[in-house]
Amino acid sequence: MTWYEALPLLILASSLIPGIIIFNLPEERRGLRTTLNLAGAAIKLVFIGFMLWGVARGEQYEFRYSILPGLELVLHADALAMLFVTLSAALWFLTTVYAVGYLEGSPHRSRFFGFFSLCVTATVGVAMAGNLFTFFFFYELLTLSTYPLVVHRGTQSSMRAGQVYLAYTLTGGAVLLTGVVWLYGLLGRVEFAPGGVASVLVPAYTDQLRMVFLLLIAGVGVKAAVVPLHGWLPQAMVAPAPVSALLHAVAVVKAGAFGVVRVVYEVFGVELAQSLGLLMPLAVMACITIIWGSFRALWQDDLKRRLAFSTISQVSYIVLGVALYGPIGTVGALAHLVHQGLMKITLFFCAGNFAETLGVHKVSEMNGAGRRMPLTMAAFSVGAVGMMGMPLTAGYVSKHYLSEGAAAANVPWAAWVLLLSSALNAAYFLPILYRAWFRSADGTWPHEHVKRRGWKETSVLLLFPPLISGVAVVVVAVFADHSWSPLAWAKLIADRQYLSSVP
Amino acid sequence: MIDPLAWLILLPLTWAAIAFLLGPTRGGRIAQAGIALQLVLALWIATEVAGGSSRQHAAGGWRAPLGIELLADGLSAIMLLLAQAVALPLALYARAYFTDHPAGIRHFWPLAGFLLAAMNALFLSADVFNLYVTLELVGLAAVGLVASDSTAKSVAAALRYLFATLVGSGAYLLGVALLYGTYGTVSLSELAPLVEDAAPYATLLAAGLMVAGLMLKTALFPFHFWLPPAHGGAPSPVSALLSALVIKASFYLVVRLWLGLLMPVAPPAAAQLVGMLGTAAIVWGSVMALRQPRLKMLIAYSTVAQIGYLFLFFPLATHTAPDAAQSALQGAAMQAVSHGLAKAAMFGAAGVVILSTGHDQVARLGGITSRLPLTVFTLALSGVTLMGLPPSGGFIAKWLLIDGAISSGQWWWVIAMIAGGLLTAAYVFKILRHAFLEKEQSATFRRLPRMLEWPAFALALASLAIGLRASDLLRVLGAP
Amino acid sequence: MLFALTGIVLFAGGIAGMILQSHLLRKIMAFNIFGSGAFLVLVGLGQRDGQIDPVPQAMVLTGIVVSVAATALALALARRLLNLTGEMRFPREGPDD
Amino acid sequence: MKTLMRLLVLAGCAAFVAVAGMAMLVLPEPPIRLAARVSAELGNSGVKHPVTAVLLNFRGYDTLLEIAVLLLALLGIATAAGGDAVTGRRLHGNPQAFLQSLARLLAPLMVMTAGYLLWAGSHRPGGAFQAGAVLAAGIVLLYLSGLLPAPAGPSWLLRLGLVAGFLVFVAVTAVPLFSGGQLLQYPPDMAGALILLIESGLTLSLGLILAALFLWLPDEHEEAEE
Repeated sequence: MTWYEALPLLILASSLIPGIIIFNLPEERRGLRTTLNLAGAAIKLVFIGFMLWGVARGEQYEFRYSILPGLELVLHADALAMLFVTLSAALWFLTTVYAVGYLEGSPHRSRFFGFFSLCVTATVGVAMAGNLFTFFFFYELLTLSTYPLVVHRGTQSSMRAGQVYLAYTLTGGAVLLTGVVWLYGLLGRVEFAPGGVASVLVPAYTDQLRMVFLLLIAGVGVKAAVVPLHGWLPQAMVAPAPVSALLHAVAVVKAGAFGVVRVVYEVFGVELAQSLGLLMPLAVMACITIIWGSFRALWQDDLKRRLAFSTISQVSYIVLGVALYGPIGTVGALAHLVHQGLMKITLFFCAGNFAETLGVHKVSEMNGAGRRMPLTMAAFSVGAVGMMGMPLTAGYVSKHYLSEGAAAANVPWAAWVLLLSSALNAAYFLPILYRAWFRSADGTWPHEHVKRRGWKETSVLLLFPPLISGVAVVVVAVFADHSWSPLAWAKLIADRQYLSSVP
Repeated sequence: MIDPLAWLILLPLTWAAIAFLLGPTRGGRIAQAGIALQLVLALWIATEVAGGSSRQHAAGGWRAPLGIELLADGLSAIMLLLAQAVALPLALYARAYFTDHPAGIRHFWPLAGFLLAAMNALFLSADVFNLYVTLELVGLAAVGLVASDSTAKSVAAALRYLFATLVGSGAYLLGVALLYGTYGTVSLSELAPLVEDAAPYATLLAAGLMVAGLMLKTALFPFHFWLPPAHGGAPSPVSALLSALVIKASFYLVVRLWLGLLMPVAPPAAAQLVGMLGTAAIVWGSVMALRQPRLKMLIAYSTVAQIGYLFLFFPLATHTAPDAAQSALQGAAMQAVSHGLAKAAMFGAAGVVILSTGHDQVARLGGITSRLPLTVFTLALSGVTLMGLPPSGGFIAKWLLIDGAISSGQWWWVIAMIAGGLLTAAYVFKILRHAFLEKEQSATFRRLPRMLEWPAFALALASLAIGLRASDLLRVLGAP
Repeated sequence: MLFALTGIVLFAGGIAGMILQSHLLRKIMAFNIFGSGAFLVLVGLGQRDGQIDPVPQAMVLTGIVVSVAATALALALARRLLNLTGEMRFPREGPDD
Repeated sequence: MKTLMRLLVLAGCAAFVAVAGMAMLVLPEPPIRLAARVSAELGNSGVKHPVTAVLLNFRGYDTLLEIAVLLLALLGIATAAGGDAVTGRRLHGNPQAFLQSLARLLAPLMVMTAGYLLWAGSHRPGGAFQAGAVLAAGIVLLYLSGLLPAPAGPSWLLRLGLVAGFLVFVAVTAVPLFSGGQLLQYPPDMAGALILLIESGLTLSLGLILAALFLWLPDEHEEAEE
C-alpha cells in the first residue's frame, strides 16, 4: 500500500483508533483520555496539512476497497473533499478542547468522547467519499454515532429529542438508500466526478433520473434541515453545547449540505440538473427555508433554540447557492459551507459558555452578560454580525457572492430573499447584543458556576475556542483574496465544475 | 484421507452420545472441542467450494438412485459455515451460562449435539427422504431443548412447537411420497432433470405440500404462532440456537428445493404470494415486537419479522432476469448469515441481562449502560445488523435484495424492505432508549463471568465484519 | 392404488383433527393418523402396478420408528403438562411477563 | 364462529382429498424402477431379504439417523420429565401372583423370540426393530408384574446400554472412512457379519430405549403427592 493510498486511511484512523481506545478507558483516566483526544485531533490536522499540500501540487490520494464486485469503498481527496475535511478537522480540534472543559466532572465521559471521535471519523468519511455508495456508508454511520451524543444526558427530554432525531434521519437514510441503489442499478457504478456522471442516461431514462434526484435530495435534505424536513434540528439542541456546535457547524447539517453539493455537481452535473429543470424547485425550497428559519428564530427566547432556527436558514444559503446556475453562485455556496461553520460554532461555543458559567439559557436573561463576560460576548458579537452579513466578516463574503450569483442566474428574487433574511438576522441578533452590552445585569445570575478570576471570565478551556473561531471569522474575510483562503478554494472548485461541463 | 462431509455429521453424533453417557449435566468441554473441529471442517469445505469444486459423497458406496448421496455446494457450504461459526461461541457462552445458572441444563449438551448433527446432515443431504429424517431430527432436538426447564409455560411451548413441526414434516413426507410415486426416485440429482414444466398434477401437489410444510417449520407468517413462546421462553443459549440456526435449516431446504427442483413447475403467482407473506411477516413481526414488554419476547418477534426478508427471495428469483435472481440469492444468503450471527448475539445479551438483573423487562433496563456496557454494545451492534445499516452484513443483504427488486422491476418489494428497516429501527431503539436512561431501575446488578459477555459480543462484531468481507462469503456461494 | 387413496383420506382427516381437536391426546392420535396416511401413500404408490417395491417399505419402517419416537415425546410432554396445569389441553396464553 | 371454522377446515380437507385423488389417478408410470436395481444388487448386500438390505445397506444411513431420533425422543422425555425421570415411575398397587408366574414363563420365551427375529431378519421379514420391540415388551411386562425393580434412575450402566447400539453403529459407519472409503461402506465379504453386529447392538439398545420411553413417562401420581 503506497503513501497515496495510506494517507486517506490514516486521516480516518487518527480519530477512529483513539475513539476505540477511549471506549475502553475507565472513567477516571481523565489525563490519558484528554491526551488521546487532542493527539488524535492534532495528528489529523498534520495529515490533512500534508494532503492539502499534495492536492495543491495536483497529486492524487485515493484508497479503494472492494466489498462486492462493482461496490467499492472509495476514499478520494479532491478539492471539494479537502475543503470540507479541513473545515471539520480544524473545528473538531477546537470543539475537543472545548468539550474537555465543558464536560469537566460529568459522568460517562469515556462513552461521550468515544462516540465524539466516531462522529468525526464519519464526517471525514463523508467528506472524502469518492462515490455515492461510500458517501451513503459514512452518512448512515454519522447518524448512528451522533445519536448517543444527542441523548448523552440520559434524561427523558433528551430521549424524546433523540427519538425525533432518529425518526427523521433514519427515514431520510432509507429514502437516500433507495435512490442510491436505483442509480447504481442504472449506472453500474456512481463515482463522483466534476460535471457529473448521470448525463449518459439522457434521454432514455429522463423520468427515472428525476425520481432518483428527488429521492437523493430528499435523503440528504433531512440532515440539511431543509423545510419541511427540519423538525429534528430545534429538538436536537438539548444535547450538550459541544455536540450542538459540532452538529450545527460541522457534522450533521453540513454533511447534508455537502451531500446536496455532491449530488447536484458530481453525480448529476449542474448542466444536466439545469436541463432537467431540477435547479429551480431546489432554489425555491431553499428560499422558503431561509425565510421560514429566520422568522421562527425571531420568537425563540431560548438562546440555543434561536441559534438552531438560524442554522436552518443559514444552511439553506448553501443549497440556494448550489441551485443558482452559474459559477458565482457555486463560489458563494462553497464559501458559505466554511464560513457558516466558523460563525455558527463561535455562537454555540459562546451560548455554552453563558450556560456553563452563569446558567444563562434564555435571551431574556442576558442583560449585562457583556460586562460580566466581555471576551465571550465579543466573540458572540462577531459571529452575530457575521451572520447578518456585515462587511469585513465571513458572512459578508459569501452573501456577496450569493447575491451576485442570483443576478448571474437571473433569478433576481433570490437576491431579495437574501436581503430580507439579512434583515431578519439583524432582527433576532441585535436585541441579544443590545441586552448583553447596553443593559445592566438585573440582580444575580440564574446559576453562576465559575467565578471570574482577573481576565479569566470563565475556565480557559471554554474561553479560547470561541475566541479563536471568532478571530477566524474575521481573518477569512480580510484575507479572502489570499490563494489559501476558503474563497480561493471555492473558486478553484467552481471552475472545475463548470469547465468540465462547458465545452 | 479424511472426508469433511462425513465427519461433519459423525463428529457431533459421537460427542452427543458421549455427553449422554457422561450424564445429564456434563459434556460441555467435549462439546466445545467437537464444535471447534467441525468449524475447521466447515472452513475446509468452504474454501474448496470457493475454489469452484463441489464435493460429493455416496453413503454406503451406493450411488443414487439406489443409495443416499451427500453433496456440498455453495449454498450448503455457507450454511454449514454459519452453523458451526454460531455454535462455537454459543458453546462457550452456554457453559458459562449453565455454571452460573444450573437450572435447565439437563441434557443440554447431547441435545445440542444431535441438533448440530441433524442440521449438518440436512445441509449436506441430496435425497428428499433422507432430508425428511433429518428434518424430524432437527425438530425433535429443538423441541427437547425448548422443554428443558420443564415449567408449564415452556412445556406448553414445546408441545405447540412439536405439533407444528410434526404437521410440517408430515406434509413434506406426503410430498416425498407423491414424488416417489411419480418418478420412482427420491434423489435430488435424479429428480432434477425429470421435473419439467409439463409435470403431472401430482408433482405440483407435492411441491405445494413440501413448500407449505417447510414454511410452517420456518414460522413464516401466518404460521409463526408457535415461534415466539418457544424462542422467547427457552433458556437463552437455547433461544439463541433456535432463532439463529434452526429456522434457517428449513428455510435452506425451501430454497434448495425451489432452485434445484421445483422452479420449472412453480407459477410466478405462487412466488408473489410467498413474497406477500414475507412482507406481512415483516410488518406483523415488527409491530408485535414493538409491543412486547419483555426483552426476549421482543427479540423472538423480531425473528418472525426477519424471516420475512428471507422469503422476499422467492418473488425476486422466480422467472426473473438471471442477474436479478443472482443478487436475490446472494441477498438471501447474506440475510440468513448476518441475521444468524446477530440474533444469536442478541439472545446472548438478553441472557446476560437476565442473569445480572434477574428480569428482562424492557421498561426497566435503565442504568445497564453503566453496569453492562459491553452487553449494551452487543445489543446495539446486532441491532445495526437487523436494521440493515452500514457497515453490517444486514446492510449488504438489504442492498442486494433492493438491487434485485429494482433490476427485476418489482419496486413494491423495495417499499416493503425500506418500511421493514424503519420498523426494525423502532424496536431496536426502543431497547437502547431504555438502556440509555440514567437512573437505575433494577434492584440488583450481579457481576458476571467475562465468558458470558464476550462470546455474544464476538458474534455481534462478526455480524458487522461480514459486511466488509461480503465478497469472500459470496464467492463461496458462487453463481446459482 | 386403493391404499394410496385411503392414505390421502387418512392424511386429510388427521390434519383436520390436528387443527380442530383441542384435547392433547386427540391431537396426538390425529398426528398418528395423518402420519400413517402419508406412509400408506408412499407404499401404495410404490406398488400400484402389483409388484412389491422394497424401497418404500424400508422407508416406511424408518418413518414408523420416527413417528413412534415423536409420539412418545408428545405423550411425555402432554403428561407433564397435565401434571403442571391439571389439564390435557393448552393453557390460555396470558400476557408474557 | 367455531362451527364456521370447523366447516371451512373440513371443506378444505375434502377439497384436498378430491384434488389429490384425481392427481394420483392420472399418475404416469414412474421412469425409474428401484425395485429392479435392489434385486440386482441384493447379492452384494450381505443379506437375502430386500427390505433389510435397503434398511441396513443401501439406505443404512437413514437408519443411523433414525436411531438418533429414538435417542432424541428419550432425551426429550428425560428433560421434559424434569426431576422425576431420575427416579423412574414406581408401581402402584401389587400385581397378582398369576400375572407374576405368567411373566416368569413368558420372559425367556420373549428373549428367544427376539433372538430368532434378529437372526431371521437377514432373509425374511424381521430384524433388529422387531426384535427390540419384543425385548422391550418383555422388560415392560416384567416391570409391571413387579419382578423388575423400578429403574433407580438412568445409572451409568443403563445409559451405556441405551447408547451402546448407537455407538456400535457409528463406529461401523466411521471405520471405512479411515481406509478412504465412504460412510457405512462395508467390504462385500464382511457385509453380512457387520450387519449382524449392528443389528444385535441395536436389538439390545432398542429394547432398552423402547422400554425406557414407556417407563420414563413422567408420573402423575407423584406430582399429585407433592
